[in-house]
Parts: sequence; C-alpha cells; structure tokens
Amino acid sequence: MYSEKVMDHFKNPRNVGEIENPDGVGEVGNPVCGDIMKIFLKIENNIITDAKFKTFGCGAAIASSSMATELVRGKTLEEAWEVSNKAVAEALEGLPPIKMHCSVLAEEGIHKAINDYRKKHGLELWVEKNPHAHDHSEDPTSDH
Amino acid sequence: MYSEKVMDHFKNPRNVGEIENPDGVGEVGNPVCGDIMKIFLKIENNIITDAKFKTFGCGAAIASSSMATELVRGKTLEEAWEVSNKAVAEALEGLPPIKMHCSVLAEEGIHKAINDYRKKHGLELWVEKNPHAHDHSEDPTSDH
Amino acid sequence: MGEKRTIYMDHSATTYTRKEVLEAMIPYFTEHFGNPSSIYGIARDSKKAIDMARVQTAKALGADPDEIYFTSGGSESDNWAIKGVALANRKRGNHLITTQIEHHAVLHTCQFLEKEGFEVTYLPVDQYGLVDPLVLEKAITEKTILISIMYANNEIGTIEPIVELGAIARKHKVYFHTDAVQVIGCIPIDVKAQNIDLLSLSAHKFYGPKGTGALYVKKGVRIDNLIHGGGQERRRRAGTENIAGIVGLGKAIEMATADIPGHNAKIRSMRDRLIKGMLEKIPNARLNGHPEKRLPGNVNVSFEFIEGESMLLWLDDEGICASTGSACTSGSLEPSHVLLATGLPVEISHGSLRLTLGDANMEGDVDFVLEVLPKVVTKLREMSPLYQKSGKEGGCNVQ
Amino acid sequence: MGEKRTIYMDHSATTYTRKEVLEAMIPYFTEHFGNPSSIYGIARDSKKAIDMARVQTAKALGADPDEIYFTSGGSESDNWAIKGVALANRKRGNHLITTQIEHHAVLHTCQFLEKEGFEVTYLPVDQYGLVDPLVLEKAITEKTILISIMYANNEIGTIEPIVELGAIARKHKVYFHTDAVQVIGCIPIDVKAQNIDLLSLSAHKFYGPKGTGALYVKKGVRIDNLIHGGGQERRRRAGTENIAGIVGLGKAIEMATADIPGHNAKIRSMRDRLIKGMLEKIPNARLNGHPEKRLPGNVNVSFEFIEGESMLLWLDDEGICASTGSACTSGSLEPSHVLLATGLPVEISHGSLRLTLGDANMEGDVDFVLEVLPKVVTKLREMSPLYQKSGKEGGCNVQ
Ligand SMILES: Cc1ncc(COP(=O)(O)O)c(C=O)c1O
Ligand SMILES: Cc1ncc(COP(=O)(O)O)c(C=O)c1O
Repeated sequence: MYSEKVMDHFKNPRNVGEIENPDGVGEVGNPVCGDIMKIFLKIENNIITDAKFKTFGCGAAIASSSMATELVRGKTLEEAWEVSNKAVAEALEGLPPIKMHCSVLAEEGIHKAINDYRKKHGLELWVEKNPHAHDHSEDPTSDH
Repeated sequence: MYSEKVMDHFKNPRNVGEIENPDGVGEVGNPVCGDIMKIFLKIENNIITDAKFKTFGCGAAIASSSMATELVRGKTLEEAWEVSNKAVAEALEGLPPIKMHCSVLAEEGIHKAINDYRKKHGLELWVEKNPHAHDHSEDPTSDH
Repeated sequence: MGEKRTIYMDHSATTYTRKEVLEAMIPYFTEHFGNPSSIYGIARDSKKAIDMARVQTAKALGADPDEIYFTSGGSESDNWAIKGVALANRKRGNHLITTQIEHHAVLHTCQFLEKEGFEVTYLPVDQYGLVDPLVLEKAITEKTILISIMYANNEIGTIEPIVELGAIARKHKVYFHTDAVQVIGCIPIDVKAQNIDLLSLSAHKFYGPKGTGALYVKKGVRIDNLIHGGGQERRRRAGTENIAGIVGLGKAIEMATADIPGHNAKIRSMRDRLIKGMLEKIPNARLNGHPEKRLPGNVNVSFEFIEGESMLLWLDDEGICASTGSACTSGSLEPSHVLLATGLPVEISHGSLRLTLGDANMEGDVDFVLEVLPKVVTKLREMSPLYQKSGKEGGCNVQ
Repeated sequence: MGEKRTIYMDHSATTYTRKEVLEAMIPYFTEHFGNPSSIYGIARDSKKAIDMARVQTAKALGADPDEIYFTSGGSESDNWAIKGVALANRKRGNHLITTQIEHHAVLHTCQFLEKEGFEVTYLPVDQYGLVDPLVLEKAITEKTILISIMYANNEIGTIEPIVELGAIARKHKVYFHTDAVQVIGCIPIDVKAQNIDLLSLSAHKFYGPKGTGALYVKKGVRIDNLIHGGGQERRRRAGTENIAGIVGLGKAIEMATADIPGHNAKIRSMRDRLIKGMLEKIPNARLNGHPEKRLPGNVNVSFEFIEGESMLLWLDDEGICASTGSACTSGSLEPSHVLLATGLPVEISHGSLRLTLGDANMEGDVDFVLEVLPKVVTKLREMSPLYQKSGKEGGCNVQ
C-alpha cells in the first residue's frame, strides 16, 4: 500500500527528536484522530538550519514528518512556507488517498512552527492562502 | 434423482403398446402439463388379463405407467381399483416429491379404464373415494 | 453407465474449470491466502492478485478497472444491478423495463421489486426471441429508471440488438443493464461503444470457477449496495474476497476473450452441422431461437409428441449431457417461459432439447449425437399416445 | 523482508485453506464440474457432494441438513438473515435489536434497514464487551421481530452469553440470529440446545476456502430470499452452486469440529503466555476484552502513546502478520467501534493491536513476538510527542 520511499522514511525516519531551545515549535493534529505531529525548528538569519519532529501516528504520518523536515532544512522561511502537502506527498512518491491528510498535517506543522517563530519575534503572522487549497486528490500511483 | 427401479422401468418399460379391441381404455393427463397416459385393459371374467400403456411424459411418468400396468395384471377389477398411487410409487422404490403426481396419474388411468369397461357393460361407475386422498407427500428416500 | 465416454453438450449450464485457470488459483488457497484488507506482506500479494484480475476483466469488457466489482456469480450480479439501481433511484421513478425471456435471476428480482412498490414492464419478444427496439422505446415513461435486457438468451441462444437497445436507453437517460452471462468469450464486449451502464457476468460460463462473477458499473451510476458490511470492493460489495475465485475469473476471461473469432468458428461449424443433421433426420422437429442471431454453441430444438426429460435420461444413458430449459429449472414441471414467450405452444415446448457446444466438444461428438438422438426420439414417440404413425397431422390430442 | 520466516497471527482475519480441504475440492473444478441442477451423471456427482457437505455442516451445528443453506460467505449470511427476516416479518413489527459491537456486515445491514423504515436498538456492552441479558430483555417491545447478537467478537474475542440471550428471545417469541463467524472450531455449537434460530458462518475462518459460507435457518422461520433467481438451495438462494467451495466448507467444518477441546487447549496456552508476556514486558498496556470469556486465540492489547498501524508495519517488517481492528477496517482512519463501545478512550484505542493465534502457530512464535514487540513499542514511543519518559502521567496532551 505504501511506496518504497514512504517505507524508507517510515523505517529510517530522518530528524526524529526534539531541538533544545527551538526557535519555533508547531504542534498539530489530535490524538482522537490518531495523529499528532510536533515540529521543532532552529532558525538562523531567516534560514531553517535544523528541523526535527515527534509524531504519534500511522506510517504515512511518520514518513510525512520525516520528509517535511528534510524538505525545509536549509530553506528560507519564505521558501519553507511554500512547501506544500503536495510537495511532501510527491517527494514520498505518492500517498494512498486516505493518507493524504498526513501530508496536510506536515504542511500545517511547518506553518505553525514558522508562525510560532514569527510571533516570538513580533512579526506579522502569515496566513494560509486558502485552507482548502491542500491537495487531497487521489494519487493515481497508489490505491487503498 | 431417480431410484434404480424407476430407471429400470423407464429404460425397459413393461407393457408398452396398445391392445387391439381393448375392453377398457383410460386416457388421463394433458399435454399442456407435460404428461398423458393412455391405459388399455383386456378383461376376462372380471380379471385383468392384459394391460398396456402409451405415455407422453417424463421418466417418472413412463416408469409409473409401466409399474401400474404390471401391478394390475392378473388382478380382479376390485383389487385393481385398490392399487393406489402410493403402491405404484412404493413399488418403484420411491419417486421424487415433484414427481409424485405421475403415480397419481397412473392410478387415475387405471380407474378410468376400469370405469370405461363398466360403462360399456352397463355397470354402475365406481367413484374415487376421495379425490384428495392420493399420497403426494414427500418421499424421504429421494430428493430434488 | 460405466466406462462410456461422456459427451458434454451443456456448456450453457456450466463449464469445467480450465486447467490453466485452476493452476493460477491454487497458490491463493494455501500460500497467498492473506486477507487483502490487511497490510502485511502476504496480504499485499492477495491484493495484487485481485488488482490484476480486475485489470484482466476490465480489459475484456472495454471498461476501467475501477468499474469492475467482483461478486459470487451471475445471480448476485443481476440481483445487485437491479435492486441496487432501483433502490438508489427511487426518488426519480419507480418503473423498470425488462423482457419476458430473462433468466430467473432477473425475473424473480423484478417480481420482488414489484412487491416493494416498483412497476415492471416485461417486454414481449418475437418468434425468434428478439426484442423490438421500437417496443422498448414506447415502453419508456418519465418514471423509468432502469432497463435490463439480456445480451443473449441462455435457452434459445438468441442474441439481442444490445447496441440499439442501449442507445435508446441512453437517449432517454435511463440506466441500461445487460445480463451478459452467456456471451463472454462468444461476443466481443465493449461497454463504452455498446452503451452499457451495468453488465453481469459469471466465471463458470467461460471455463472459470463457479461461485465468482462480476458486475460492471459505469462510473457515476447511482447504485445501492446489496451486501453491506466491510469496505471491500471499494466499499460496494462487502465480504472477504474469494481471492482464488477472483484470480480464476481473471485468468478465465483473459483466455476466453483472447481469440473469440477463432473459438466461435470452430464451435459454430459443429453447431450448424448438428442443427442441420437433427432437422434432416428427425421429422416434426423445429429449431427454436433465431437461425443466425444465435450464440455459436446453442442448439435448441423441439420435437413434437415427446417430453424433454425422458429424452435427457436416454441421452444420459448414452453418455450425452444435455438439458431442456435452463439447468436451474430442469427440475421443474413448468414449460420454459422463454419458449412460451416465443409463441411456441405449451405441449410442444415440453419436448424441447438444448445442446450447448463448447471447448469440451469435438466433431466426433456431433456425429455421435446425430446417431443416437434420432433413435431416442423414435423410441419415445413409439410409446407416445400423441404420435400417430400416419404422420404430422397427429398433433395434440387434448382430452 | 526477503527470506525471513512469516509468523501468521491474524487467524481471525482469515486462515489458509487446509491441505486436506484443498485436496477434497480439486476434483470439483475439472472432473465433477456438472451443474447440480442437471440430471445427467456428472451433475449427479456434484449434487451428491453438496448433499454431503450439507450433512457435515448440519452435524457440526446440531442442525438438520435441510436447515443449512450455502452462501458466498459470512457477510452474505448476515445480510440475508437480517434483511430476510426483517422483510418477511414486516407485518408483525419493525423493530430489530442488535449490539454496538457487531461486525459491519450486521451493523451496516441494520443501518440500511433503518433507511427502509425499520427501527434498530443497538445494545451497549460493558467494559469487557459483554451484553447484559437483562438489558436485552428490557429492549424487547411488541414490535421486535429479530435479535441479532454475535457469538463472539472478532476484535476483542469476547464470548457472549448466547444461550441466555437466545432463551430470552425464545421466551418473547422473537427470532434469534447469531453471527458465529469467529467461533466455529472454537466453541461447540448446538443450535437446538443453544436457542438459535439463525446462524451465520464463513469457511475461511476455519481453514476452508474464502467465498463460501452458510446460513442455518431453523425450520419454520419466515425469511425472504436475498438473492433471487434459480431454484438452488431449495429455492432459497439462487445461483449455480460453488461446488468446490461447498465441498471445502464441508470438509473444513468436519475437521475443525473434530476435536475442539484439544485444539483450544493448544491455542489457549500460547495465547495466555502471549498476553502475560506482553503485559509484563510493556508498560502502559492493557488487555481489551474479557480475561476468561474470550476466544482461545484472541489477544487484543492497547498500548498508550502510539498508533496501531505503525506497529503493524514494524511487525510486518519482522515477518509478523497482525492487525489492529478487524481486517476490513484496517484501511480506515476511524478507531474501532468495538473498543469505543467498551469505553476505551479514542486516543488509546488507536494504539491497539490484535494478534489471533491458530493452527499456523507454534510456541516459538510466541517467544519471537515477545522479543520483537517490546522493541517496536519502545521505538514508536520514543518518537511520540505523547510519551513523556517520566512515566504514565504523560497521558493525552490534546491541543
Ligand atoms: C464476526 C464476523 N462476521 C462477519 C464476517 C464477514 O465474513 P466474510 O468476510 O466471510 O464475508 C467476519 C469476517 O470478516 C467476522 O469476523
Ligand atoms: C443468462 C443467465 N443469467 C444469470 C445466470 C445465473 O448465473 P449464476 O448461476 O452463476 O448465478 C445464468 C446461469 O445460470 C444465466 O444463464
């Protein structure tokens, strides 16, 4: 059901853990729904120098957290903000349709951590362009 | 579905044919229902000395005609009148429930031929004791 | 009946499972037995096998794989198509159209729906068993939600003008279902080109296993479930999948549709020789169904003055497997509803014989049947009170 | 995942087909393939085989052979029992009673009937998943026509007090159906002594083939057909019989019920060791279901702070086949309705694991799982934001 890439990021998750004294933290999801992601960012000169996560959730949730933290590392905040759930899912070589929300969660976690940083620094919060713009569409490469 | 005895009487029917100048003839059934039996009797001194049949119908109808003509041969008319459909079915070692009506037809054919004889001789016609007394019940030895 | 050769001429009742099909199935009983809904390795193998069967089936029908739903056979598919569409579209109307010659899986389902408040028109057929498209069109009302017409009849083999009938349904925006149980491997199917919205099939009619079938449901068709429960078959047909059966269906349909013209040519030539021989050798016999628009393997002939079952028993004694009406009703006393719908008199319909040829047959089988059958008919006629040796005028001597 | 050994601990999802069962089935695909409704020799062989399977099944249930109807599986049996009785007895009432922990084949069927104007009471269960007979009795009204309660639950293994529940149904003259899909071969069934009017079973849960099941219907029970059509199964279930599947079911039920105590003793000792070991080695774990009144092979444990699917994936990586809820819903995001009905908090029910032991297991499998599982749980907890190394009070840190 999962692509090899998903399984790789599930079995060898990158960036698991917490960052001590993080510059931004975002926690999204809900244990009632079965997934929670907590994203920790280290930010220097507007650049994400480190990203870590802790996740309670299914294989796709863990792999999405792993991939999302990979994707934002080294990016400016503006660039990182543009990392969409679709980009996460594509980098994972697809997610089953019922698991697309995991990539959405990862995008939201990153956004929340960035805004946490901006808030702490008295910067204006960025707003989600369109809360419904996330790509939940079926991924033709997978099935459920 | 049929007992060996039925198959024997179907494949080697006894008494097929017509009797020239019969003393009694009975035709029962209806081509619309899928079976017609015509019974021919030769009667001497109140005794059935020969019995023949022609039948249009299924295996059970042919076997029942064969068995019924066998059973009445050599019997007095009174005795022959008492040969019930149940007796025919039993002598055939059972008939499938949906085929019990074939034995009923055979009984009726004999009755009709006997009454044909009685009518020709100005005798009072015998009446069926109870038209519903025929045994249509399921035969436990067979199945459908 | 010992060591005699068996000549199987009842392919429309059921077929043997082809060797290659059985071989494809075996590993799914013992090795790849995992429940495809599970996520571990052996379950993924089952899932893949089902996906492949779905692709094979879709390809044979010109459909998309996600328009194919596996079922337990033709009867379930027919029940599901008809009840499912009827119940899901009740708000739009309560009128269904079918024909008088459908299989009981369709007819009895329609009768069930009549009890539930639906109205059903049973279209008549002509003497050959053909439905007239004009008659169909006239029967459509504003309340019509489904038209169900079989692709070819199982008893007399008549092939209906499905493309035309489907086009009429489409024109009037009514869903069109066809029971194609008898035609897989005999007629190339292309559901898109043939205007078909729903199509039933059953594996054991084309050398697959019994107990497995499929329903094609065009994307977008509103249909309720028939068997509710788990999320199998994309939430439309509950029940742990019969993996081996589904694999067998896939393999069987692939093989059955690989060379339809070649297969038909062989079967048809035997059929034509059989029909010709029977009609030549046996007087007072008539062919039921259409002379040309008929299934390549179907022979259905009525013999006056005799009854069908007694013919079957004699043929069985010679090792020939045949049937009267459809197999499911051959235990019954009622004459075939199909023959009656073609206008055949009841008494003659009792004397009908169906021989359906298929892959189990060789030319020699035809010769054997042509040798045996006339003797059987003669023997039975000789003991029939309806048969006057003088000839045809014997007719039906009803009391 | 290469050459590693596979440890199958998902017997409640499905079982492999036993070798002897498959061997009994094979001849009915290719040799004795005749349609049992036909009258010739090869068809009579199929008919006899079905008759024998019916006797085997009846014997295993304490029923008469003519109270057994073959179906395509547990889901069809459940659908048929419930819809069939509901529709046939509508004049007497429109109220059904079932429980909150039934399989979806029952629950979704009941929901379908609610749309059709029936009223359904879903009985609660206690923390162990047990239905209280007093609560059942109170729920019965004058309009109650059917009570459907599963014999044992497929997720948590709890065995219901069926004899008592059935006695209450009988006292109130309400039909009593039980979904016994999980218990064949684990609990001796005697439908007469156990007050059961209808009982569903499915062959692939007791080492028979998938796609074959049966419904026991006590003589005299008023029930409509679910699949209409030909006259098979004494006119109650249409469709050409899945002969091989039916033969397999018969053989499988005979073997599965030959020595239930012996079978259970072996499985139960592995189960108890597994439960004990899991609870000892893994903190913040709890057993779901009843400690004693549970199926011999069922283990269902919840681990706090982690999610079930990620556990399954790691176990799969080690060759261990397990499941979370029931297999049919393991693709789903919703937590198990059964665990919720026992009062388990949603967040904890997400972290539950079902291991179901059966004939494929050996003692060594238990050791291996007890070695692997604690590591998996630790690994996942370490990456869980809910898990505080300090200990239990971590709890659920909802935003
Ligand atoms: C309790 C219960 N009922 C019904 C079913 C459905 O049976 P099947 O999948 O054979 O249709 C299952 C298994 O999936 C089950 O565990
Ligand atoms: C035309 C037609 N429809 C439906 C069916 C029912 O198929 P099954 O027996 O596989 O359920 C049959 C065969 O029996 C058939 O010939």
